[in-house]
Amino acid sequence: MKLDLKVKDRTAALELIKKEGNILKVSVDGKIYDLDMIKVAQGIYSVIYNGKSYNVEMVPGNSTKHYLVNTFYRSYQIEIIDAESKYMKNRKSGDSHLGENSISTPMPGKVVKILVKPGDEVEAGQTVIIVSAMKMESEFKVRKPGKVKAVHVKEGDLVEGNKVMIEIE
Amino acid sequence: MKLDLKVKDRTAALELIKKEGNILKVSVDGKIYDLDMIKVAQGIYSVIYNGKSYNVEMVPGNSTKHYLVNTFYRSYQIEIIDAESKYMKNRKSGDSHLGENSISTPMPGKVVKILVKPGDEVEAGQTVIIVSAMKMESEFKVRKPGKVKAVHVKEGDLVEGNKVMIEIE
Amino acid sequence: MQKMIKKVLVANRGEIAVRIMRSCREMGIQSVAVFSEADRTSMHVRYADEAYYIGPSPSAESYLKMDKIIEVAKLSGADAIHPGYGFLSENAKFSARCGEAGIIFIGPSPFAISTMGDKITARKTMIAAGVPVVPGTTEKVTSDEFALKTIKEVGLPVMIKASAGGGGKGMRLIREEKDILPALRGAKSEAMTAFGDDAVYIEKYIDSPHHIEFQILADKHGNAVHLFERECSVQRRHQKVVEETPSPIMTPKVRAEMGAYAVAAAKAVNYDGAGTIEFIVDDNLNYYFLEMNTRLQVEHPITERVVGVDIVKEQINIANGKVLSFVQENLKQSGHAIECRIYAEDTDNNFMPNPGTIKHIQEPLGLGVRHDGYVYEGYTIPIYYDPMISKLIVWGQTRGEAIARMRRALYEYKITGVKTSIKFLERIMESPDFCIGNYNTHFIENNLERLLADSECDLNCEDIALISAFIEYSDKLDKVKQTVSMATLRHGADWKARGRRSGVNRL
Amino acid sequence: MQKMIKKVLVANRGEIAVRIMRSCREMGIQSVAVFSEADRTSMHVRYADEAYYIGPSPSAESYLKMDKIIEVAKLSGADAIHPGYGFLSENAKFSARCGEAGIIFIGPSPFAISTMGDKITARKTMIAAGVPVVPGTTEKVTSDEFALKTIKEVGLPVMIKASAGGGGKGMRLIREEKDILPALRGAKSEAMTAFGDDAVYIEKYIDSPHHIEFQILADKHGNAVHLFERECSVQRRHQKVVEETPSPIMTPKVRAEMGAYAVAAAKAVNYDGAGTIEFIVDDNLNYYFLEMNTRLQVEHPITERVVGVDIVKEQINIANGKVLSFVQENLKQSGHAIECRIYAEDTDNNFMPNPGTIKHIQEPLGLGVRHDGYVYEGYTIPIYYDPMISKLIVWGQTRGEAIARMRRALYEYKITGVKTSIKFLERIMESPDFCIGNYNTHFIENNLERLLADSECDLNCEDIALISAFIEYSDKLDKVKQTVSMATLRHGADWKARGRRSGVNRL
Repeated sequence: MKLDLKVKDRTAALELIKKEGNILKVSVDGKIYDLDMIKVAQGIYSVIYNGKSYNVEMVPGNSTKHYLVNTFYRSYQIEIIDAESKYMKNRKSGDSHLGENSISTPMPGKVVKILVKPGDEVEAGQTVIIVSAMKMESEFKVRKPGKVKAVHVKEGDLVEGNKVMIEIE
Repeated sequence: MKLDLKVKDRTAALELIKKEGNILKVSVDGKIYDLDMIKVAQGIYSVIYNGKSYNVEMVPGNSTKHYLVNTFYRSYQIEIIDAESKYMKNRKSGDSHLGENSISTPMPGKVVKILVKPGDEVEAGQTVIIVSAMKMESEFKVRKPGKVKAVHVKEGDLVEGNKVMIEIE
Repeated sequence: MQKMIKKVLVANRGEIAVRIMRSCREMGIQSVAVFSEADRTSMHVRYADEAYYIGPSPSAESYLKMDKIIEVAKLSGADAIHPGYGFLSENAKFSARCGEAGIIFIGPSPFAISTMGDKITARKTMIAAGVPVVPGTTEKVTSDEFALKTIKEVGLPVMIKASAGGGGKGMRLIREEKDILPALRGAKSEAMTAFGDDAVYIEKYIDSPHHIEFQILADKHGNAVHLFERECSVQRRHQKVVEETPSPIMTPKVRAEMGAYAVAAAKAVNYDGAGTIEFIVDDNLNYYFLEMNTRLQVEHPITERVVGVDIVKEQINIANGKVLSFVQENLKQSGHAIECRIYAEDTDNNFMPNPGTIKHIQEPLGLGVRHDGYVYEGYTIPIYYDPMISKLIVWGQTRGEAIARMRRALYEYKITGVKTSIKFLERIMESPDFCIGNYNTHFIENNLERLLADSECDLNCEDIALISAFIEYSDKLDKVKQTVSMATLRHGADWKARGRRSGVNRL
Repeated sequence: MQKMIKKVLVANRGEIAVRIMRSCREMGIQSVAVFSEADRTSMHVRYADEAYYIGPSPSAESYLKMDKIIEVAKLSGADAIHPGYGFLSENAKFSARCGEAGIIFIGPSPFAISTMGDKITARKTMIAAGVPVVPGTTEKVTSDEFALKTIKEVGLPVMIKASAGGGGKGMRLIREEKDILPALRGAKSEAMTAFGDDAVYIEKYIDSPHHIEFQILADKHGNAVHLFERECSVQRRHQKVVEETPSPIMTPKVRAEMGAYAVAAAKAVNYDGAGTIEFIVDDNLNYYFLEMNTRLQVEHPITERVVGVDIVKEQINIANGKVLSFVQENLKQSGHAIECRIYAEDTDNNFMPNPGTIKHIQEPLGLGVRHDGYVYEGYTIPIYYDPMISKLIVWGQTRGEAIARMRRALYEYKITGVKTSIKFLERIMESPDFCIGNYNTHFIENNLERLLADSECDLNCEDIALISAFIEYSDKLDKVKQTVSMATLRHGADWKARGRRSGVNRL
């Protein structure tokens, strides 16, 4: 088993060399790890490496290939890179700029006010939508100047986390 | 949906009359219950009946038709009686006497000593096997006089819970 | 003699509802929960002896509906209502409505609530009682001339505040003379919009203050005591994050003085029940009455731990008309307690609330740790209410031991499924300013960079995270492949069977 | 000056290993876990900074392997070993072996362990120190004549006990003269079999005694204090089930006397570290030294709560050569604490151990509750070790409040997957004898019927249980049917596709 995994700007090549029960030999970018690794509960691993005991929690991300991985001290956003995702990446790279300037909500909430409509020219720092969650209203601002391409929500809507609400090109 | 359920010596006829989301109307032996019932986690229900709040925990039993059900104050062994189980019951009723006098372990453990062999005559109260678990040795005794039909374990075996170890006829 | 309370309706939700029901249970009192649409699966509903639906999710349509709540109290036969904190807890009208309905309101009289609720009236009452208040006006500002004159007397900088205020609305800080009149007009118009009342007053602005509050208990027979102070200066946007008692800056002399003023403040409004007198304190331990919270506070558990009193039980005893079972001389502070509030929030993303479903939770346990929460595995935190998940309270013989224990408890506390403030709190517990006890309300903003920094971890950490994701994903793939190959197998068998069958058919 | 301990190997498992590591973490000390085959997933392995495999599941091949444990201590660079309770904790040879290997044994000297471990030697030492012991011999019984003569002096009933004894082995109660010689012979032969030593001695039998023990702490500089008593009379088969402090039968005068004797007992063996002096006490508060446990006790948390001292931290400080930071006059009992031991056992089936997999756990939280456990959802309790799951410790201002709080905590504590003693403990907390504090070591057998009785619940309870099972089963059936019908659907589509394809093929 061989796979590339991405964490921050690093793409690491992982290979499972041996597995006997919970005793594993894995190579990470050529460095060999001999580990005792066991799943103790759904999404929770106990790992012993060189005598050190690590608890690792894994939360599935937006797709089956994304994980949020917590070790005791840090959290990592990890993505599995396989042939399919490489293909998708190449296809997408053209419009990544658009994605960056679009407005999506990091948490579920309720749309309180929408301040723009498709076709509007917007400036960097301009507030385009206000979303409320948990007694707090958050103003979402545009990062770079652009033009509103589409508004996918309306006032009063309940929105889930990580949804694109307003597309800006 | 209609089913018979058995708890202790009682066999109750249950019927689901209506279900809208978590609001249910159920008849139990003709008595109508209007309930607000919701599964809050795997095997855990919150039930509101006549304003009273109940927490019910459900643990699957040895078969898909057996449940151990805990309310706050009591535990119930409940069995679903459908056509199949009725058939099995009828078939089995002939040898229920044998089942009663056989020796099974209520918990996982390790067989320390077996004191009988197939063909031995045993008296009521006679110890036939010793099993150890968690620093404690338990002696298993015969309830009624009989003859050892089969011994399914050997000394040193690890046994699971609820396994018949020695059959006595 | 008054009939004793036998059943309490808790007009609240989440952790505080559960915490109140715990004390009820220990007293042999039945508890009644009320819940909104979003809260059917909340722990308070599961914990209560009885539970009733009161309306849609927004609190204005459920937890703030006085009629509905009083109706449920009558229906369920509750003799008393405990409002918790927030929602209807400081609503004089609700206190009065309960009384009219013959239901005991576990809290102070409408008079005490409304006197303390209006800031100008509260200031006047405190001055009359001899309690030091922040220098400024005791009248509402009626004209520009009055404002200019007062500010000249008090000296810049000053704050203009709404009398009906709260939550930072209708509030303006003035540092320069030229800003006085625009700020005054801005504050008044904001106060009118927010509270329907444009009354504002002027207070001297205390820079870098400490927030120190005193817990008081008063019975219906004129007895009142204080349960010492709580230091609440670790705040973010006027929201307390960490509290501790004793305050690291307090001296026995100032404590005794402030405590006596706190009791005097309570007596000045014939207070009964539990309440909190908030002071602002400068670096030279000059202290000024700020406001009174006429309810149970979020941070009451640290006082419970250090003084050894169950404040909710005392509230119920007082509501039952009992005489306080202790006098001031019986009360002592023993050891040190700290509370951390755990929020569902994304500390790296401007502390945005982060509601969601709890996938896994491991709660800290053991010596000196108290945990007051309400979430459980599989529970979805709703978007309608406060993002607080739980309160972690630790005790130690010394402040140093309490900090070490809090670090240990935060280290043990694991929640997946929502982002939380746990790591941010760990960094507060490690920051030198907090550890030496030298901090004021600017602590978080002064230390923000340090508090948001990533924790250190060696390269192995990252590699082990990668390996874990790799193995988790590979195992999942293996399972999928097995399923697929089994399906193919069956498919193959199927195909043959059909082949045979179609062969048969063709015959 | 001695180098301070920086890394501790905990030569134990389960809750006590985790509890010790918690204090290490608060002190900034690294912890090293050791584990047997059955314990790879145990919380102590996950909690530790480091973890090492030491052998197969039976403790004789892992947790009792001195060589292996000392080897791991050296390998990992641990400066000290904490033995917990049980396993190697009262093994003089292990204490000596650690010393020889240059590793600090967190516990007393080999001399103190062996002196207190041999009952006849301990009795002699205590008599020499002026501590009251149960009337009887201080020599081993060498002849029938000596036995008869001694029993005549002491008076029937008496107990014959093995000097090397423990766990009820080599022990005989004699009520009538005719039983003396057979009992003597039986005890000696059993002692020889169990301990390889047939030395036995004779003690007066105290009927219906109370078990009361004193916690002591002694440093390496000759300072020793006691941390007051624990009442441990709620026992089943010589196994403690519930402990509390203060003892409901204690008086200040007797407490002071017994405490002084406990300190004298520790000093008589130059004791250092934490230890417990067990006394048996009759209804008239006559007390007799029974034995000393030269280790941390299971029930130490109730003392920690009422006295406010972290006993594990004190053990480490003492091992570090520090002087005790308090004297007797600094120590006070504040409030009341109770501990319940939660076992995985089937109380309705002769208390048979009930290991298994934890399906769901809801731990009791809130004011005054401490919970020391080690299991988690998905964890399988192994069959090789003690069936204790956790210890629930509560504190209250008064004994009454502590009992009410324990009832509340037990009510909240839910575990599914294994049978537990939780309901049995609830009934202990409700029994009149316990509530008034009038009980001795016969409490459980005297109250067994009441303690095993079913709790009351109205008919609705049973019907709601039935409805829940009905709905759970129906939903499961529905899901199966859906899957089946979807499979059929897909099957149908498949069939058409294949039909078309085969048609193409035929062209």
